[in-house]
Amino acid sequence: MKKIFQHPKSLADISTHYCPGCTHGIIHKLAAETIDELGIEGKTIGIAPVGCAVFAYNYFNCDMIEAAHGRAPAVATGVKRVSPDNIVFTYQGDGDLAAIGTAEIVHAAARGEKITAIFVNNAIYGMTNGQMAPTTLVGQITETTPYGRSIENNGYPIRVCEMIATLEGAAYVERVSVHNVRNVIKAKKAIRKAFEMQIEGRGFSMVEILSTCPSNWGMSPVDSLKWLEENMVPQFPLGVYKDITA
Amino acid sequence: MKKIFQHPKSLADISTHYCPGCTHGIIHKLAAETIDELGIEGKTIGIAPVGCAVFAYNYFNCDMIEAAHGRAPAVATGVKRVSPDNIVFTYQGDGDLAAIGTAEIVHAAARGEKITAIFVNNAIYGMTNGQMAPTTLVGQITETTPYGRSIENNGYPIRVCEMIATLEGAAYVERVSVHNVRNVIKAKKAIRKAFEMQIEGRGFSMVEILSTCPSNWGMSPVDSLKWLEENMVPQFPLGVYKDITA
Amino acid sequence: MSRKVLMKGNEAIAEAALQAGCRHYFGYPITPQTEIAAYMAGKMPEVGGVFLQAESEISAVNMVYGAASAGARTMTSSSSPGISLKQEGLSYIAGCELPCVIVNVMRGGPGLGGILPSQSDYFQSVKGGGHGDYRMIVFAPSSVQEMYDLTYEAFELADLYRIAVMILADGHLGQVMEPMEIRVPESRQLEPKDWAVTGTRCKRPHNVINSLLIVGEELERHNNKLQAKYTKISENEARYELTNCEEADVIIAAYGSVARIAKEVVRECADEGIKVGLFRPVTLWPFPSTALNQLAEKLKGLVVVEMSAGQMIEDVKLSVEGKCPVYFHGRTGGMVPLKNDITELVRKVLQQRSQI
Amino acid sequence: MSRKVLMKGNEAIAEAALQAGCRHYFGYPITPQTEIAAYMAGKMPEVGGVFLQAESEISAVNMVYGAASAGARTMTSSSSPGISLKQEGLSYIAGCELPCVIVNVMRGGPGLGGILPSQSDYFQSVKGGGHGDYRMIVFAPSSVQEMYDLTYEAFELADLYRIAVMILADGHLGQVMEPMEIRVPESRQLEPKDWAVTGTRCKRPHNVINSLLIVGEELERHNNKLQAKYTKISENEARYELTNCEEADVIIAAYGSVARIAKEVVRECADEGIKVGLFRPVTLWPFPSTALNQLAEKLKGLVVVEMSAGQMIEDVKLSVEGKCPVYFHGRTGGMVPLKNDITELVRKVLQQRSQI
Amino acid sequence: MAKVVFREDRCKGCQLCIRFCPKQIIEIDREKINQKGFYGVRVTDQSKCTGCASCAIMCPDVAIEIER
Amino acid sequence: MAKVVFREDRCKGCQLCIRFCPKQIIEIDREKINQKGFYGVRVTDQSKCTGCASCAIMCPDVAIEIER
Amino acid sequence: MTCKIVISGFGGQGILAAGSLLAYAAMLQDKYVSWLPSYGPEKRGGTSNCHVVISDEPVGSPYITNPRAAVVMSKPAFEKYENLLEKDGLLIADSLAVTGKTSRTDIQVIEIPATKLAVESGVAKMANMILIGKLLNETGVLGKDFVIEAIHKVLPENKHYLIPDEIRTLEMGMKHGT
Amino acid sequence: MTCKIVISGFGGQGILAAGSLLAYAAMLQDKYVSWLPSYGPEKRGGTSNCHVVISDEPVGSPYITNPRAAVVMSKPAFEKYENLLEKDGLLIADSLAVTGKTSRTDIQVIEIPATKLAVESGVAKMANMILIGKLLNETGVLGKDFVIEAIHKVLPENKHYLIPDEIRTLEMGMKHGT
Ligand SMILES: Cc1ncc(C[n+]2csc(CCOP(=O)(O)OP(=O)(O)O)c2C)c(N)n1
Ligand SMILES: Cc1ncc(C[n+]2csc(CCOP(=O)(O)OP(=O)(O)O)c2C)c(N)n1
Ligand code: SF4
Ligand code: SF4
Ligand code: SF4
Ligand code: SF4
Ligand code: SF4
Ligand code: SF4
Ligand SMILES: [Mg+2]
Ligand SMILES: [Mg+2]
Repeated sequence: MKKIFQHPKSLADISTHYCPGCTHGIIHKLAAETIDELGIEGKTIGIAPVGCAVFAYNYFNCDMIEAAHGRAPAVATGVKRVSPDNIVFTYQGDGDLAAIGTAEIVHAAARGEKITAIFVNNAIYGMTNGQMAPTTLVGQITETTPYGRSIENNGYPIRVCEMIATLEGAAYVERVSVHNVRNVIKAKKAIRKAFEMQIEGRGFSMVEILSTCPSNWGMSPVDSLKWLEENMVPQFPLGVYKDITA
Repeated sequence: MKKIFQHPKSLADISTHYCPGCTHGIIHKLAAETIDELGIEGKTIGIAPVGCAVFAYNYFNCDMIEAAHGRAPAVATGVKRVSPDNIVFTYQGDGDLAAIGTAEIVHAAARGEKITAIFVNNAIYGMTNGQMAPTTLVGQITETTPYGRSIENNGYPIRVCEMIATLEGAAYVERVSVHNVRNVIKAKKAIRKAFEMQIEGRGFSMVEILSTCPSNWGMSPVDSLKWLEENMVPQFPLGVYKDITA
Repeated sequence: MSRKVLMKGNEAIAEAALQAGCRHYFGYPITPQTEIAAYMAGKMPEVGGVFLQAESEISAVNMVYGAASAGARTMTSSSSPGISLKQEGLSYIAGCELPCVIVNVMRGGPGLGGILPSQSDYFQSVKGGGHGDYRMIVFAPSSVQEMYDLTYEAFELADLYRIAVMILADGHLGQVMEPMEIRVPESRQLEPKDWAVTGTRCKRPHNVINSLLIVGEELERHNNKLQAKYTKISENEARYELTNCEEADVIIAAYGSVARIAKEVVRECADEGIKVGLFRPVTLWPFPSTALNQLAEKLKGLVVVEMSAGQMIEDVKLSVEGKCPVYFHGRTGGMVPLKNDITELVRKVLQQRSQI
Repeated sequence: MSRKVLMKGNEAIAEAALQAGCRHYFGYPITPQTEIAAYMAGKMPEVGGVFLQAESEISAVNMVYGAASAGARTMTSSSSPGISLKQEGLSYIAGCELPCVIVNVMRGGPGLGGILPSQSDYFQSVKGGGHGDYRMIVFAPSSVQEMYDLTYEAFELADLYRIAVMILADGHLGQVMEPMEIRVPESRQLEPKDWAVTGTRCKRPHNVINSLLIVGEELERHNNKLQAKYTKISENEARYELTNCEEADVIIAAYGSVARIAKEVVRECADEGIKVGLFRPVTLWPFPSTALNQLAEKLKGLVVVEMSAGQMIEDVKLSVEGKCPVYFHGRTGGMVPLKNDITELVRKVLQQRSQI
Repeated sequence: MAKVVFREDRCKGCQLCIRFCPKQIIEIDREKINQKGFYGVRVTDQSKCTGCASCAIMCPDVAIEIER
Repeated sequence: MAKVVFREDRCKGCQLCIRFCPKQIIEIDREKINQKGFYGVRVTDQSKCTGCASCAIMCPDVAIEIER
Repeated sequence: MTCKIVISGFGGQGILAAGSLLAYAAMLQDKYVSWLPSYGPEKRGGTSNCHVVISDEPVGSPYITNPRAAVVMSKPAFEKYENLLEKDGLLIADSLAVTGKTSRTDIQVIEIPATKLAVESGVAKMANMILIGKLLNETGVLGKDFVIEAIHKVLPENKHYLIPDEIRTLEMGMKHGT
Repeated sequence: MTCKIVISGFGGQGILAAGSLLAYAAMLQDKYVSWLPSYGPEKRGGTSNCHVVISDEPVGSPYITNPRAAVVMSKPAFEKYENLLEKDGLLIADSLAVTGKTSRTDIQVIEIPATKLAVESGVAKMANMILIGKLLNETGVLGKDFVIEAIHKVLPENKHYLIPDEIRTLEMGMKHGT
């Protein structure tokens, strides 16, 4: 018998700190598999965010940097400019990338910085126990929107792919999800494509991945995936928003 | 004989520090005329940026705040939340709004903050003597792009209206220019409309105004207007990018 | 009114702000102070106030800058890395003399560090982490009741002097729950904020909030004015608490949650007949230098205990002017000074006067 | 190699960085240091390096964080408000022990302040404007030649100790043009940066650059290691310059461009037979405390002169431990201390030993 | 027939594998609590397993390996 | 006929009014340098002025007033 | 008198609630009291614990290095606090948590099959109350009436139907083994 | 010997260039020298000025409070430095800049119609050189040869055709009135 599914080489063979059923784990696996498949483990440098994925530096077997909250794209820029032949990716949550790190991601994209951003949108601040994120849905209850996110006070969730796609330096921008097997497979393809764009030197690439936070959503992992599909997908339509090779 | 053109009341009757022919002056005049016409001088609060318009706090006769570089939209938010009945506007350059202040403008727009941003895009950092701005054209020579802005090193100019228009909280977004009489008149209309949107409580409004910097472009004021028309307008197409009342 | 309630330190801060009339809170989540925002998010709508989660700490402090400019009682809170991001804003607030309250519930650093309690932002708070010559009043509460009382007082002093007041607490004070009283002190007679940007209503010349003074002479004049204000505050507002200091041979200097550990030491030493006192600064700026200087006269030594590598110790040394030796015990990274270690150091000091 | 050239201080810094092998500069424009970026923008493409104008000071310092993590000699520069924005980043850099050079060409504060020269960011630079217990080596050049020499040395020490080194200059030093020599000192034997993230090439375990240590014990251990390093640097790297100090009755303590004014005073006093010396710290951290302490012994007084409301004076006082009285003369807002005012204060000190 | 192997020490009992197994052959194993305090899962009828890997694809903790 | 009045002390000699006057009746006045060191402008033939205000609209320094 | 108590186990076992119940009761009884939850690295990973100091004088450090009493509901907690207890300390452990016989001779260990008893009583989630009952009984640190009053205060209205069970399990613990 | 010179006027008059020419020459002559441009509030608004200190010892402050000599090319500059000059100071002024007779008796004022002369000579932009020539002649602070060498070094290749005019105007100034 042959192993047809096993632990990716680029992922450390240790237990993660993620909550049960948190799809951060799936996304880690996809990124690691991609690195394995492209054979770039030895020249990949990952930038971990501040957020639940902060410990990503322990999980990916490639060289890693832990960046200040929101600054991963700037840190990645510094790295990439020093070693243009290396492959540099950031792994960021929605608070990290779309709130405090807005300027950094917008300008990395505008510059056409040859890096790849893996953007995990779970509509909440997971790490700090569930406050509103820029991507929190209208009406969604969080620690800082105890009566539900209100348009009047908090405005609208940001659709990051749509925004980043307006920038000329963005070569590839896609939104995917991991709420079922089919979508996980699609997500993997998108991540791979984003890395390939970087390898080909085409510019900035980003994959936004809709993800769950069972702990702070207050749902079981299974229900969380359902909630994602029913509530997040309509607000954040899946698809390719930019592909300069298309 | 009747005065058919005179100094607007909301503009202090003093000489400005702007360089000869700098269109910041025209834009000040338009904003002041709008305030006069809407009769809101007594309840308007303006936020000056850090940039050549820093002294705007001396020029507008309404209450004024000088904000830290790029933070005018956050400051405006603070003011507006305290006094929702007042009319709050920011006046910002391209360095201020589209570089260091990217996160602040994006989130003010996303929140649908009921403020008006007057965004003066002169494709350069005027105040600090002519460095590259996020809106500097490809190939344009500045102090920090002595060989011309290169896509490889600096990426592409940001089209701010296009980007902000993707945000649901933005009620009105238009790009205008002041390179001739017809456009100045149009610019005035846009500014007025933006203020009206705020008065009606519809959300965030922004007018991007293409402007000149004769001193740092190294051209006469007249040539500058021509350069603007021929080079900036194609890169930054004029028009309404968002109008929720349309 | 004086019934006791059980509250977390973070919640006590939020409740005090509400009681003091703060209706505009701007913040960005960070452990270990998220309860402040959570409390505000729940209560503000009830009292017609505004709770707004900003897109970053920088935006939050600039929203405070705006709200304070408009004359409101306003507050932001964060923890160490977030406070570092606010430094430019705090310098602007100082330059414009805007009253507001800033809360720092300190955690271990440097960098991302950890989320356990710490006191290693003393320098930043007290000396000025931002640029330029400026000061904030810095309160160092050491119980939930003080989290409440000093926050209330912070709003008062902020308005009285047109200055930013910082509540400098640590993770333990933020997280601990203790009985406390929600009380409203007598209000001070405060001047109307006629400098605020509230709209001229065409009835007065326009007000301007600004810190740019491009002519050297003018900026110096402005700085002199600020310095005069700081001198006045130094003279009037230094606060501290003394325990068993009258007869003490050694005094422990400690603030915040560490002062509570020190107080236990003092109590236990008293039981053993060892004469140890506690000097607890309640204001870190202005630092109660004069009081400490007077105490130093007759001491065998001062023992400074901090959850840092040694920061307040500089102000202690500056205060005592060499009148007695100063010793240090510090823990970092979220570790808490142990009673035994402090007692041991005190014993050593009592035995030998030479530098340890 | 040793022909003199006329250069602005800002350009000298940039040239020194290039000579020291810095090939990655990240910055954001601000007066009065824009010439550094302009120089880099012109030269970097010629030497195959990267000049990148970041979208903000925060991004710039985080690009430096990235470039230093990748093992490059890298630098950023700014002026006061911009440096305030870098405080979180500097704390991270300290936490991760990343070597890099940060330039602050100070201007008047607080807030937007002005663009004239100032020395009011001393506290921020020396005590730590960011959160947590950390230090940077802080060089205070006082001539264009020193802008060059100390910048070169900054890159060396940064690598030697894995630490951020700050060049703390002021607007005058940045703008002034003086003859100077472009020289390359003998290079130190430096260890390879085998901690850097250069890609594992599948030949070594992965490297991690990180400042998060979530377990208290580990973060304390890390802090202890940092403190040990700081102690070592304090012992080895304190630098200063003495002028006429041997016989002096009064010593002026001043740094940077102010030290040059003070030196004129010292010279003129010598002509008049007044025994005045100059103590000029070249490193502000580590502050040359031991040297100053020894000098203090036989003095009638120390006169501290700063372009601030009084910041370095604290380190002077901490150094002299009450051995002699310490006096202060400060100007702010871009105003420059005048020779006459300094001389007058010196005379007063000579006349009466009591506090002025 | 394929073989599904659960790495007990890694499993957090999230049940995503159960939800996504098209053959519905995975169930909670209430008999074992692992070191972390979670119930593990087990296959009820290995012979029904098609080796489709749905379970492994959805497992956030890479606790499933499949052989065929 | 309209009357164009230049506020000399405000004029910075940028020549935008000259460029945009459809009647081309504005010219530089080389005889006067104002306090700021700039040459002012003047109307060559007031009678030709239509009061279209183009000059005033384009003047960045609000140095032009028009009566009609 | 000062009593330093640690309650420790997994998330979901009612650790923090048990601690705050004690704190509330202490306040009602006019004691000085502090309650400090762990919010450190232990939080993720499922561990939950809190420190409760009850005293007749103002509470010094709310952080407890060496507790006088520890209530433990998980094996890691048992092992940790078995070590940290001060001399003559009291360890009250759910049987499920006990990993073996303690090697310390200077502490007292009381084992109660609290989870089992709670499950058997149809109130699986109230094992914590059984252990707290035992703690009260052994230490006498707080009066039962105050604890019962505290239960009423601490529970939100919509949970008041649980009160009888809470009291019943508390009493079960108090009586257990006596 | 230390000579503190200020050159001041409007932007576009070659103020900074004149100053750096002196600085360069001083360097060639192995003097200590500093050149400090104004970059303060004066910059906008058209004012331009620079401070040049030439000395036999290391330069103290490059910022000059009271100059020994001032070359002024605008009225505001005349009025400012007429006041600030040190005792026995020298004020060299373009006639266009002179606002009236100085009230100070302890300074020497030399007026030259430099702009006029330069325009007449067809080199309107070189009025600055005429004044510098006068300064050199009056103060002897630097050797003419060094200044001429400096002209060659300071001008970029593509401006070298201007050298003869530069030297000519410099000499005009040196000889003027003598
Ligand atoms: C400067 C700064 N601000 C705030 C924080 C606190 N903080 C840690 S993680 C986080 C947000 C995490 O949310 P997100 O980026 O969405 O990631 P998730 O945990 O949801 O994956 C915040 C605000 C911090 N560490 N540093
Ligand atoms: C935090 C900070 N960074 C940088 C500066 C310096 N600075 C002043 S104005 C300016 C940019 C001005 O450009 P822009 O916003 O385009 O306005 P303009 O002058 O072109 O109208 C900069 C970078 C500053 N004052 N503060
Ligand atoms: S808190 Fe949410 S995002 Fe974070 S690990 Fe848990 S489930 Fe995942
Ligand atoms: S520098 Fe440019 S933008 Fe600024 S006032 Fe002058 S012309 Fe206008
Ligand atoms: S491989 Fe497919 S059939 Fe087999 S257990 Fe997994 S999901 Fe079920
Ligand atoms: S998906 Fe993985 S972690 Fe979740 S229950 Fe199945 S095997 Fe366990
Ligand atoms: S009003 Fe019209 S016609 Fe008259 S001067 Fe102005 S531009 Fe010319
Ligand atoms: S447009 Fe205005 S400032 Fe310009 S030349 Fe005409 S009147 Fe003067
Ligand atoms: Mg998130
Ligand atoms: Mg601009």
